[in-house]
Amino acid sequence: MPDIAKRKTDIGPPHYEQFLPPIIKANYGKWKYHEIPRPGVLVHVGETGDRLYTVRAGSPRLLSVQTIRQICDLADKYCDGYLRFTSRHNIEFLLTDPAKIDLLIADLATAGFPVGGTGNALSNIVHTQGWIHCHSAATDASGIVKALMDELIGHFTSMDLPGKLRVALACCVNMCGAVHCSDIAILGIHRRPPKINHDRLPKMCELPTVVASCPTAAIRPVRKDGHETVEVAEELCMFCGNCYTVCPAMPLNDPLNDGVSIWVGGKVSNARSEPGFSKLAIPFLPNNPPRWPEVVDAVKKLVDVWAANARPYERMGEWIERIGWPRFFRLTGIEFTKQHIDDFRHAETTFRRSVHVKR
Amino acid sequence: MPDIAKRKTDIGPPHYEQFLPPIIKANYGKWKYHEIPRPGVLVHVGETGDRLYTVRAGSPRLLSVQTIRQICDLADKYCDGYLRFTSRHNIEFLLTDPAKIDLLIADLATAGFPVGGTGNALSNIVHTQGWIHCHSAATDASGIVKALMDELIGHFTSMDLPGKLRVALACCVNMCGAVHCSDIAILGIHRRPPKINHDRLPKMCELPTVVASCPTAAIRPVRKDGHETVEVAEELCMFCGNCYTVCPAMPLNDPLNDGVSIWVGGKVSNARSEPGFSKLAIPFLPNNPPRWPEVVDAVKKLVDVWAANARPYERMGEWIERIGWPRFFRLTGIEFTKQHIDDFRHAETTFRRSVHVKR
Amino acid sequence: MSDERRPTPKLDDLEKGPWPSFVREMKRAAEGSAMADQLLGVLELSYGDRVGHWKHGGVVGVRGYGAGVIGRYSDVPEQFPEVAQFHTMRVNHPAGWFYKTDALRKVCDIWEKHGSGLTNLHGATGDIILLGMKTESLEPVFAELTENGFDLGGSGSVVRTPSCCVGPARCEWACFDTLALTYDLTQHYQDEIHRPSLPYKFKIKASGCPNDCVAAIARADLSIIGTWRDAIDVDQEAVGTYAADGLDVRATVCDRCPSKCMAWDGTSLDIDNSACVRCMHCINVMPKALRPGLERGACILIGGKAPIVSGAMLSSVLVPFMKLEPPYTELKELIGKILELWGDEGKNRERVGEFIQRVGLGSFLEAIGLEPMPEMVKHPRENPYVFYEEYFEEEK
Amino acid sequence: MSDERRPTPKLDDLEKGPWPSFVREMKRAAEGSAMADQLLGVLELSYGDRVGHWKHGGVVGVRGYGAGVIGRYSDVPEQFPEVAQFHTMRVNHPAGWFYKTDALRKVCDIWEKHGSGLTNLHGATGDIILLGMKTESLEPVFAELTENGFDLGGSGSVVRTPSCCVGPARCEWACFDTLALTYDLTQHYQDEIHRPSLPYKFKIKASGCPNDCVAAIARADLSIIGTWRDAIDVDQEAVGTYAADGLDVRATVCDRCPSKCMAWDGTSLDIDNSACVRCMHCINVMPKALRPGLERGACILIGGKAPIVSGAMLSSVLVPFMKLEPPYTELKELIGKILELWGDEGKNRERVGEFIQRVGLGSFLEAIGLEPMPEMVKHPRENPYVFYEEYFEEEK
Ligand code: SRM
Ligand code: SRM
Ligand code: SRM
Ligand code: SRM
Ligand code: SF4
Ligand code: SF4
Ligand code: SF4
Ligand code: SF4
Ligand code: SF4
Ligand code: SF4
Ligand code: SF4
Ligand code: SF4
Repeated sequence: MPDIAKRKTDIGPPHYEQFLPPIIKANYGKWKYHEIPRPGVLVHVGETGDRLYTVRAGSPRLLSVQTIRQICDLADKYCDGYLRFTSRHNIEFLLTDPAKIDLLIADLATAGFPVGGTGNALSNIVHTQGWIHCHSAATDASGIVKALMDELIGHFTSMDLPGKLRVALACCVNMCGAVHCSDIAILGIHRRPPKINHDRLPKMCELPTVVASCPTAAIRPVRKDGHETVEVAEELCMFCGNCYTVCPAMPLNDPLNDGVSIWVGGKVSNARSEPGFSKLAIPFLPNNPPRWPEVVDAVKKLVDVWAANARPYERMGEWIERIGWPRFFRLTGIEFTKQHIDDFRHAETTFRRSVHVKR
Repeated sequence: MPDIAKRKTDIGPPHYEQFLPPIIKANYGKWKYHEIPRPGVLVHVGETGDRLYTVRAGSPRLLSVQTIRQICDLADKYCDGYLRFTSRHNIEFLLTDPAKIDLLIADLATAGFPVGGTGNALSNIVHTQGWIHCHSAATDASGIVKALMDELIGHFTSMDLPGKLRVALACCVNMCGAVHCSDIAILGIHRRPPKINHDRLPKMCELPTVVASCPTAAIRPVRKDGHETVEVAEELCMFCGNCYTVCPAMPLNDPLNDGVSIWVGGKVSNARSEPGFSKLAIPFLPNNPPRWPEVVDAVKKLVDVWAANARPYERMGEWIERIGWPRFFRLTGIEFTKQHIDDFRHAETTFRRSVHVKR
Repeated sequence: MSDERRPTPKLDDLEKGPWPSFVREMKRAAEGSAMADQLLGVLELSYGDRVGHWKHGGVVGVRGYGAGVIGRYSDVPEQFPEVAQFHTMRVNHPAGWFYKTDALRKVCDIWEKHGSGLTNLHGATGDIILLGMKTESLEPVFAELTENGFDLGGSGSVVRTPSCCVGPARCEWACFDTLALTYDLTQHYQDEIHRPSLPYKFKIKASGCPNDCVAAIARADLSIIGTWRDAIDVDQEAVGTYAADGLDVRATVCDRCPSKCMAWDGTSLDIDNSACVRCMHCINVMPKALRPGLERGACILIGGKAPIVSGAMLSSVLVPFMKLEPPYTELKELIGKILELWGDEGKNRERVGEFIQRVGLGSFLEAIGLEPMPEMVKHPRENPYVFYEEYFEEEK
Repeated sequence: MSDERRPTPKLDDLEKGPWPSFVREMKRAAEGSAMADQLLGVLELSYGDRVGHWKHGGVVGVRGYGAGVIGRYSDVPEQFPEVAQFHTMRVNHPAGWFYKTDALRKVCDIWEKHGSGLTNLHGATGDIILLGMKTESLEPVFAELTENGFDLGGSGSVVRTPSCCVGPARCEWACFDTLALTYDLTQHYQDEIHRPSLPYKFKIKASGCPNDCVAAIARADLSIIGTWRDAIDVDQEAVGTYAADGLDVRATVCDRCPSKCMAWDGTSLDIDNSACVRCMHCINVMPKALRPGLERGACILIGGKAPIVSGAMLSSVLVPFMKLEPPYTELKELIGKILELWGDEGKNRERVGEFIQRVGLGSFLEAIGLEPMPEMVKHPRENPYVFYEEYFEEEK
């Protein structure tokens, strides 16, 4: 197969070094400290005294080639063509001349890119594909993020929050992204057991794999209309979608029952408290495109209550831990329901096994 | 059945009120505060100014009627016949005349009863039946307790410890008593799967119950020599003894493999930290009657290291939590092994899921 | 009573030393009881071969009761015929373990006459344990006990003998009357204590405050632990006295407060009671200066148990705060609903804590008619696997 | 490219407002791409009927690779034929997500020519996502990408595209060279990234310090998180400056230290480094005054993952401290042993964290030849169910 032989394979990604600006090469591993002179701008000072200025711009993550070229134009104009993206999908322009910062920020504003996300602020909302590309999605991703950031942008462009605020969205419980460890997580959920297509199932799916895929053993093999298929004991289904992942003939998507849940108090960093998962705040809100007002209101309320009550550097979860969950529910006005009480594998480890109760 | 009709049944215990001394009746629910004038002696002061003196004496718990009468004699002599026992099986003499305290303590000394167990001290070792009465026992109870208290009695008769020290012993994993929540727990364990008596089993035990009893599904029904019996997949057995509890034909007792494990850092009170389970310190020490020197040495070492390092009111577990488990193992010289790592149901919740590591 | 006692060199060693010796107790009892004497022999044998010599108990008991007796047989009956049968009887103790000597002496007399003369004061559940008797003695002992005002406690799949801390009888911190409640419940559940009708054992323990001096949270299926709802009562002057007497109030009290809600500026102790978790620590250290608040009651917790078989559990909060006054209607109704539900739906040998784990706390609450409250959990669920019992159907 | 664009009133609403609009991006792309145009239609449809319109992906890919492409088909192909096939390609990003504009422009050119013109910069794993292409375009795009120095990332049951924080390139706290390590591992595992040979996905992420700016502990099976072993480097004068500038060092730094191992007396900051858990908080608050120690390396953790299917996990400590210098032999040997063991014994769709849970961490350690250490657990076991593989037999 001469064709294949000619192909380049397994070359891996470009070496990062070729993309580092000279100031970084010179100070690589020898940075001394940093400051945040203003929201969205970092200055890193090297041991030599060199100063690298970073301007961070918010991005919708979904970028057209046209816009990428526009960003490249700005990087060429201000940064000798060097730029990077962050782990939360923001765009970072790397400058050596502080005089250019204002000009760059003005050009970014014209192009529609806000500058911010640094320090004790809200950064970009990490999110997933949603209805734009994924077959599993119980909600859209980009739409909610846009609607929410339009409302919360003031916390992105300023540093007026007690601590970092990490919001993330995943469109199904597969939770692509660190959604499960976010200050506020927005999670698409299904609430109806898979609808089985008994015609296609036997052709498309391996029965034993399908049966084994269910963590609650809700799926049982049955014979129906002369061929082998499966049925779901609906009262055992908790809508995880694992069956659908292994078998396309068992979709969970359902306009009437799909929607959004809100989770709070997770974090990733080891700063102060240990990393931890987000916990359920609101079990269900409806899918209401294009602006999901219920979701936006709920998140805004959470941010407001936290911002008004937390101490400096106190992340959402640290604040709740300090005041106690009963007070969190009172302050936010969220109802505590049966759904909030864990009933999965390690449920008993979440029960309050002491009389240490904060009121 | 005239006989049964005549019998008194369901009368319940005697009403406690008839056993309360007058000073208690007068101050019931109206105590103001207490002090510990000396080890083993409490004084409770009522709102009226009344003073009740309690002298607490250590007991082996296993008492002959002869000794109980001897104790009654002392209570008659000093306490108008009123006495009580504590939740840790100590004897409490209730006095109103402080002048009698010394005399009582002298009489107790003559009778062989040490006075102490109050405040930040070691109290009596809560324990179980052992080889004296139980069929499940992997070790004796009274013997180890006697050997240990002979060595540790100085911490009973004084208040020289940082906090309360609660030691408990259970002779098998049924853990009769609050063994699982003790500062130091001494626990008899089996280490050999049940030896099945295939002749008696089919006659004595219900097969489905036996099979169902095993939490690790190690027990399977089989046919052997013409009758239905069970077999044990030995690599799955973790020696819990549940099968033996439901089926006498599956004993676990075994002189070569039974012995003692040591657990630390549990507590029951809500004071400061929440109640919590004891954690494995030493997986196995041999049964070495009559004085179990390996067990006594191990416990003494634990007490010594804690006493030397803890802060005031810091219970064993609180101290370990502060210094971290790595340092606990270093300070005590105990080896950390595979056995220390949980592998039961909630094992994963015990893994260190952060980089917060104390060295 | 045997004239020539067989040698017990190993046990004899345990007569030495300062702590009171159980061997001495056995030998004392042996003076009047052949059973106790042979028990010495059995134990010496165990100390030699390092294994117990008791067989699984058979079903023995007193007529009309299904509980209160633990059957026990020797596996070396030929060698020790006197203890071939060696059952224990569990006698329900008076609440708080208070006695007058005449009552105790009565028990001794009965027991000397019919049994080994050995007892445990008390068993881990709280009973007076009469240790070692023959089957034939069960009825006579029971008759004489009841004649003298004592009755049996629980064993097997029953409500077990409730027990409690000394409480208001001798403790300034009792937030409810532990003795009165325990006596009341014990009488109320006589039938359930004596006649097995439950999936497994059900233990009730009551402690007057969060110090939990009967270890209720660790050892009872239903744990009743006193607490209060208002502010800690502070006598500032008395705090000053502690400080003057050398107590480092900041280090020993404030810094050890779990919610860090106290501040001591050298003259006044400030407590943020809204953050206080009512752990008792500050009160424990300064009993003359601090006291629990005045609005007192108890926290009701459920599900504590030892490890068999799916792991140990501490009880967890069921009712964060309940006033406890006679006739304790609210509590009894709650217990009634729990026993009914678990009694009907619990599996054999499934403790109520394991039952809750199996059906889910949320569903359990629904079934007994309690509202879910955030106080019941450390935190809301972390996993997204939420059950919904109903869903919307498209219109056809 | 369609002359008359179908109306998208719902989406149009999302062009308004201050945050940059993804709808604007779609419309921009639609100017040059019929696929992007029809994607607008599909999404408007979803916004109307509140359900997605994508089917389960089939197996599509580039020759010789089993990974890097996510197949995607529309369930309304008649209505939107241009996106009937709409696969994404995952292109491995350069470590740290640094670019020069010429390289980025190249990717744009290729993508404009063959695909929808829409991308994600970046995907949640870190790849450059080329969003939406037909099957026929896979090979040409791949060929042009490799021609320009880019290669595919992972998908399916492979080692996934490793990613890392900006590290020493622009951060004063990096305890090892995150970029060098990530590049090295990515090259080392090219075969494992492109050709599925594992039970399930295996993700590697590297953060230079405990702040964990790539969320490695939450999102990677193997999480490499920088830390140090010696004392925090304190510039007392600089601490003083922070205090003088108004920072409440006691309240904001000392009181928030998780191990309460700091004291500030107004002139000097005292750190008990033996109690410090290296959380970074104090360093974060006073970057000009404090720095990580000099003996630097990383903590290696294992098992992080999202909830599917037995619940989410954070990675847990496997090696408390490892020096990380090229050629990273110790780390590669460790990863090699893990992949071999889990590769052989892991079940289909069982992440390595779930595998460890199934076989037990102790047994896992034994199998890969690591000594058990107390650093690996929060605390030793609480339940008494200890396995012993061997026992003594009586002599016959
Ligand atoms: C650029 C970026 C790394 C990258 O390789 O892309 C980065 C860069 C820095 N991080 Fe970060 N962090 C970045 C994602 C993260 C993440 C991951 C995430 O958000 O998904 C975390 C963990 C978040 C969490 O815990 O949930 C993270 C937790 C931190 C923390 C700890 C904050 C805390 O109190 O918990 C610090 C310390 C601080 O800011 O005080 C920190 C500090 C920093 C510093 C100050 C480090 C330095 O000295 O240069 C950098 C500027 C931070 C700022 O924005 O103020 N960085 N940082 C990422 C920017 C994302 C963005 O666009 O907003
Ligand atoms: C008599 C007794 C209650 C009874 O009804 O029998 C009792 C009585 C008192 N307890 Fe207790 N406790 C008694 C068992 C317990 C138990 C249960 C146990 O040990 O099994 C606990 C829980 C232990 C644990 O956490 O593992 C217990 C945890 C406390 C505490 C909390 C100590 C801590 O720092 O964790 C206090 C407060 C203190 O002493 O500072 C306390 C305080 C007290 C006070 C001071 C209460 C008072 O104001 O009268 C009493 C004298 C204590 C002393 O000995 O110094 N009592 N106390 C029990 C005596 C047992 C014995 O013979 O030693
Ligand atoms: C006598 C006593 C120990 C003692 O020396 O004090 C005792 C002795 C026995 N216990 Fe117990 N338990 C005793 C208090 C406890 C306690 C403590 C308590 O009640 O506060 C516990 C832990 C709390 C709990 O209930 O979980 C306890 C947890 C067990 C268990 C494990 C139950 C579980 O769910 O984990 C068993 C096993 C069983 O039920 O099959 C058990 C079973 C037994 C049996 C009946 C043995 C058996 O497997 O059938 C023992 C009979 C010994 C004998 O020969 O006399 N015993 N048992 C205690 C009862 C005396 C009394 O009535 O006052
Ligand atoms: C594209 C991306 C989301 C995004 O918008 O950025 C993505 C998209 C999908 N993920 Fe993911 N995952 C993506 C990062 C993640 C992450 C985050 C990460 O890698 O840091 C996670 C959580 C971490 C983890 O791996 O546990 C993640 C956890 C999952 C899971 C749950 C796995 C689990 O063990 O719990 C699934 C389900 C599965 O594997 O069957 C999944 C499956 C999927 C599939 C392939 C859908 C499926 O069931 O087959 C999605 C394809 C969407 C599409 O149509 O393109 N994806 N997925 C991310 C990959 C882009 C990239 O390569 O850079
Ligand atoms: S979170 Fe679910 S729906 Fe969203 S991209 Fe991932 S797998 Fe698809
Ligand atoms: S969605 Fe999950 S729980 Fe429901 S049937 Fe499918 S695999 Fe089982
Ligand atoms: S702990 Fe075990 S051996 Fe000891 S008395 Fe209880 S059941 Fe019997
Ligand atoms: S001892 Fe426990 S684990 Fe072993 S066979 Fe018996 S029931 Fe099963
Ligand atoms: S539990 Fe509380 S009320 Fe009861 S004796 Fe102990 S300290 Fe007193
Ligand atoms: S009772 Fe406990 S939590 Fe409340 S103020 Fe006192 S020490 Fe703090
Ligand atoms: S993880 Fe640490 S080293 Fe890496 S960018 Fe964040 S703060 Fe810097
Ligand atoms: S790094 Fe964290 S634990 Fe260590 S001294 Fe600073 S704040 Fe405390």
